[in-house]
Amino acid sequence: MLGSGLIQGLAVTAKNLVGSFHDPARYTNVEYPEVKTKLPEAYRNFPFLVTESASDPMGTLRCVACQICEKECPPQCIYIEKSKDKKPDATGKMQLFPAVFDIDTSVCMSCQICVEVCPFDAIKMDQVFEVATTSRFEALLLNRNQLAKPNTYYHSIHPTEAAEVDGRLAAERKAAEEKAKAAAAAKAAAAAAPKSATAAASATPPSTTPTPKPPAAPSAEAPKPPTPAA
Amino acid sequence: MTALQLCLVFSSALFCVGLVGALARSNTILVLLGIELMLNAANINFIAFWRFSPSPAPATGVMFVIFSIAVAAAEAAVGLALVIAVYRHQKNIRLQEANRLKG
Amino acid sequence: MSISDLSPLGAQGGSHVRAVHDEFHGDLLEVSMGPHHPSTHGVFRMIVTLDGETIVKLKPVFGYLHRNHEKLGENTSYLGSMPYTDRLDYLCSMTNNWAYAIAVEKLAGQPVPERAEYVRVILAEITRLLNHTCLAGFLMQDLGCSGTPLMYAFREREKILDLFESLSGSRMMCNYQRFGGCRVDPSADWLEGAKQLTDGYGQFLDEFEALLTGNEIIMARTQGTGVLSPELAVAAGVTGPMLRATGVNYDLRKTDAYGVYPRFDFRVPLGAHGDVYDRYMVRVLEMRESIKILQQALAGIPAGPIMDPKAKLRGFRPKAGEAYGRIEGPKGEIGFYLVSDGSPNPYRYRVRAPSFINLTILEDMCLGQTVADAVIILGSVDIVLGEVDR
Amino acid sequence: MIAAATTDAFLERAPVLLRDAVTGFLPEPWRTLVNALIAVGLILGIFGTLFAFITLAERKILGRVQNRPGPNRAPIPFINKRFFGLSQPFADGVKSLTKEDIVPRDADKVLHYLAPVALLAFSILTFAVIPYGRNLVPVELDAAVLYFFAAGAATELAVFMAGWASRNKYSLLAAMRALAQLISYELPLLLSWVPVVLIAGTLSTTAIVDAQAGWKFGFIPHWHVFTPWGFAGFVIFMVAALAESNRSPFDTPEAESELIAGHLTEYSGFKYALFFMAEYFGMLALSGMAITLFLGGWRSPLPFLEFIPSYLWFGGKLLALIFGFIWIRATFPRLRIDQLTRFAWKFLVPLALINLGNTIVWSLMSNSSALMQLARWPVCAAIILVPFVVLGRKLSAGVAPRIYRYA
Amino acid sequence: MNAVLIVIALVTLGAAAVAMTLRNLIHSALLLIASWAGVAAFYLWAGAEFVAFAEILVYVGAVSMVVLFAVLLTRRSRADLTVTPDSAGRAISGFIAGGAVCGVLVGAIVATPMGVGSSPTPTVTVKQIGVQLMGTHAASLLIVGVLLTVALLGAIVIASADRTDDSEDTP
Repeated sequence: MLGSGLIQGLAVTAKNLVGSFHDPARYTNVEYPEVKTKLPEAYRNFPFLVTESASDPMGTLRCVACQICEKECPPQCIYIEKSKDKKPDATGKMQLFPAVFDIDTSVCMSCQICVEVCPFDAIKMDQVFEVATTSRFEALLLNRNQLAKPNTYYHSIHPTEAAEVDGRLAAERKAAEEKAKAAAAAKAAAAAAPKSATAAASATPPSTTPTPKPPAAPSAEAPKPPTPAA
Repeated sequence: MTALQLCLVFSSALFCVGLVGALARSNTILVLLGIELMLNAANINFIAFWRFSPSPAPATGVMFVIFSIAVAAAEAAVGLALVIAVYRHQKNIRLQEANRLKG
Repeated sequence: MSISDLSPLGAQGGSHVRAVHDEFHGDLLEVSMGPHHPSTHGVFRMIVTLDGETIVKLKPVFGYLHRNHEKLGENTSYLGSMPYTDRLDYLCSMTNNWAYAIAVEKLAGQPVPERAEYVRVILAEITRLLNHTCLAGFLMQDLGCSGTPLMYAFREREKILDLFESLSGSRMMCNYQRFGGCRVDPSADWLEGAKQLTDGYGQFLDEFEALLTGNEIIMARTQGTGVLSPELAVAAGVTGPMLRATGVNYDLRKTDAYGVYPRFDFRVPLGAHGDVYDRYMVRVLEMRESIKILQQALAGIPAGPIMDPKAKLRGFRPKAGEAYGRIEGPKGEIGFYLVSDGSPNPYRYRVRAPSFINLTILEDMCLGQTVADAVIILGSVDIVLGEVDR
Repeated sequence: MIAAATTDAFLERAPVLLRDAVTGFLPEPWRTLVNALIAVGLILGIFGTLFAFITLAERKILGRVQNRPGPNRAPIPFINKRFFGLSQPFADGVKSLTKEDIVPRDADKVLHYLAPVALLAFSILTFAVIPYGRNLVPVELDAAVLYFFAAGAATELAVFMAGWASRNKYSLLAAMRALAQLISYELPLLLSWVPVVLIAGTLSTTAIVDAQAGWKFGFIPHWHVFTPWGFAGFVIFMVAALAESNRSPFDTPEAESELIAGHLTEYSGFKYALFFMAEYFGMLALSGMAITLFLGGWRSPLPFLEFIPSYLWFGGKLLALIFGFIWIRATFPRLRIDQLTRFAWKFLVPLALINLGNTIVWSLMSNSSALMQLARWPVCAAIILVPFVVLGRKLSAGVAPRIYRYA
Repeated sequence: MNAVLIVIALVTLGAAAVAMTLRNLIHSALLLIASWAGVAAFYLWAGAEFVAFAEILVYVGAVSMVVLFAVLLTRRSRADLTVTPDSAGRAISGFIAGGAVCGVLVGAIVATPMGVGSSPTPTVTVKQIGVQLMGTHAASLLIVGVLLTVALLGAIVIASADRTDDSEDTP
């Protein structure tokens, strides 16, 4: 009969009207500025640079200014200038560091490719999303001082991933020390062959598995500053 | 001037406005509207005479006006349908050009 | 001479139509609908010529959202194009990713682990749910519902987006698939969440259909509106639910049998009339089939690596050659054509965007219908301007 | 009436007593004038406030139907408490007052200005004859129902003026749609209340309410809606009222997804607010008239509930009908204009005419024996139900749910 | 009392006269509606409540709509709404004829001695009208009903498009 479908529809809306007052499955709203949902661990927004210590961020940047991320960034929002001098990195090896590291967050599309390609776990995705500013150009161009955030912060936002990264780094460091010892003992040449990209690639993808895979530390190959691929 | 005379003057003035419109304008719709005005002027007369007649009991004036309004509505409907038909055939509604009987 | 005789090809240019109509009809009213019209799904524009409320000519105008996507693809590395594919059809980034990944994998001869194939199917079918639900909501909004079906659709979409976010880190721009697998291995928790969503979705669809499918107003508005003939649909290269609504049995999941789809038991719903109602119903029925696929896939997902261990992420240089990878996206056949000259960037990068190709027959469907119908016909085509304009 | 008034509770007589207390000392001609002014002010004040809160309620209910909270942000000034966004209407009012009033360069400026004013004026005029409570009718007219619909008929003119004066193609289309729609639905609207006039034997609203006094068996009120013809008339009236007040599913003139905002496209600021207000006033007035004609006016549904003042009953019924309007808006999509006019001419008008005949059968049978008294219920129900089914079949011919095949 | 009448008359006449001289058809139609409303006000003044509401219902509610529809349907572009100026001769002759009729009528009215009907305002209730319509005037009511039906059908037939004839008749 004409109208039965209409009445069925009215029943559905009535059910929802009533349900929105008592059924949390129907009324799923969160009133944002006052209440915030917990961000999932995997959430990403803009990148930041990991530093080992909070007190001396510029001195302990993990970044060695290898410029891979600059090259791989699809919208090309990263700008890096290498330093003239070197400083020791976490493993005690002398490394370059970025004299200038700028990210234009008005261009960045939060794709995470810089994180994936970084062989040093130096750049990670931040979770800060309330980044509105009043200035269109200066405030959205972040320099390395603004980008640098300590490892503890990284642990606070991506705990699983950070633990995995730390484990891997520790293993690498240990391997490097052993290797250095072995090298010293053997009086071998210091230079190592340019490492392949495969190792970096298989080591880099972050994982959110509940049981983090044991860091597959390649004991034979310590990560070396990769000679940038042509 | 009595109220009745005022009413009648009002009605005849309205009648003449309608008449001038119907005669002087060449747009068919305006001519029709002029005729409607003339009908209204006539209705005013009915009401005025009913209102000021010595024995207004039978409400004949009111009856007349009711029927007159009904007829006017019919006239407007048919008239405007004719206007649309004329427009359909000759693409304008100027009265002077609607001079062919067929089509 | 009737309005239907004014074929789109015969009515080249406004002068012809005007001449015809000066003789036989009243005035023509030319209305520019869009690009900032409320129901042109973004920045689409239709220049509609009306006789009364009947459409005698419709000229689609697009390109307001052109972003040089294909040229960018030629100047970006293979990996770098992946996040750009998210932004083609921004409702279905997972299927866009997959189609692009398939194209590159074909080009490079890259195998994909089984678990990754299962995850891809799961994500593609969830994306289909997401897209079809949203489309139904948008279509009903175009029909004049005061937001109610749209809000129900968005409520469910929110759950799907939460799943996407917890897996890939982003709600819409997932950037999840990689050449040779997926970026992140979904956890057991995540799979459990997907299972819950799948199990609850049938119930939501029942309620959604109770609100809409039997509604006399919707049936009166959509049945017989915007009829597309199977011949024209095939000739114009229309794919996806649009094509199946005309009754043509063409589903790449069956015909190409890519991925692990042959392992799943599902049917392909077909329409008979090719009108707006069929397009809506075919999508609803497809969602029910997707739920079946999801249940099978979630039950049968094997353990194992998510990425091929030999897959290269950086410095990816496939040997010279060409490849066309396509999948059955929610909107139709989404395909990527790649030509490699051995350099890190593709030599040619081309997208077969289903919404763009499905949109080409808009005028044929709209002629003789009213303005109100044009809006819902456009809505039933299911376009996303990010993909149309690229 | 007088006897009832004296035995009534104090609350029942409160409005009249209050008015007399204020104006009682004035000499006669002045007293009437002041009373009239007070009535006008009260109607404007009460319905203005009602309008403000109905817009809020509509958005809130729509929100809840759609599983969202609706507007809940506007704080109450100075104390900065939100109170579920209760002050949203005032925020909206201030906003629309302070917004720039944009008139298109090519618009017909005078008509563009006059349209909202005319619409509001006409829709306020209709409030004059509705009995809001016992002894609470602003103007006692002999032909009150006719007056109501005469004043209401003029509103479509204002919609046309707005659409035409805007010089916008969407507005023009909307104006044409509005004309077609309002002409089509005027007829079933008028025909649907003729049975009431036939049964009550009067065109006066107070007399119609009086005709619905009393209860059958002590609990079924003698409201017209509780008869077969009355129910059919009520439904036809409400459907036509939906169309007359441009509400969903008949909101084709301002169809958002098709015509941007239809005749309101080129209106902004306070003129837009006036339109908005006039449309809600029209809806309120038509609901009030539906209550008067079919739902027993201000009468209480059950005898023991009579202690509640009559004006509260009227208000309660009004809010219930408004809720119905909102509920329907939240559920239904929009009809196309040709389907809408077809629905009016091929379904509502014949049904209303049949209902008129039905009423005649009803009243003829009411004078006969007890058996006939009983028999008239099924007979009259059948007289209206059979055409409903048959006309409904014809109207929805070719429109049915479909079975789909799988490859 | 008379002052109210004069105001009503002036408003009505002014609206009608301006409507008849305007070149914009829509404005003309809307002003005519105002003048019809004036006539309805006169009926109210005269105590014919029912007629006044009927006048508004029929003229403002229905006839005006049909007129506006006709105006919109018979125009070809926006410019067409302003009708071309009529020939001066036609206008002058119209004015002369109208003026003459007006003069004769007003003269006759003023010259005729009218019995000053100081009778109280006659009242006519809806019930009386109904009884009269159904009793004394039942035949006329039926005839008017038939007339309206025929007119409606005729209007539909005339205005409905007969496209087959069009092709041979168009010049």
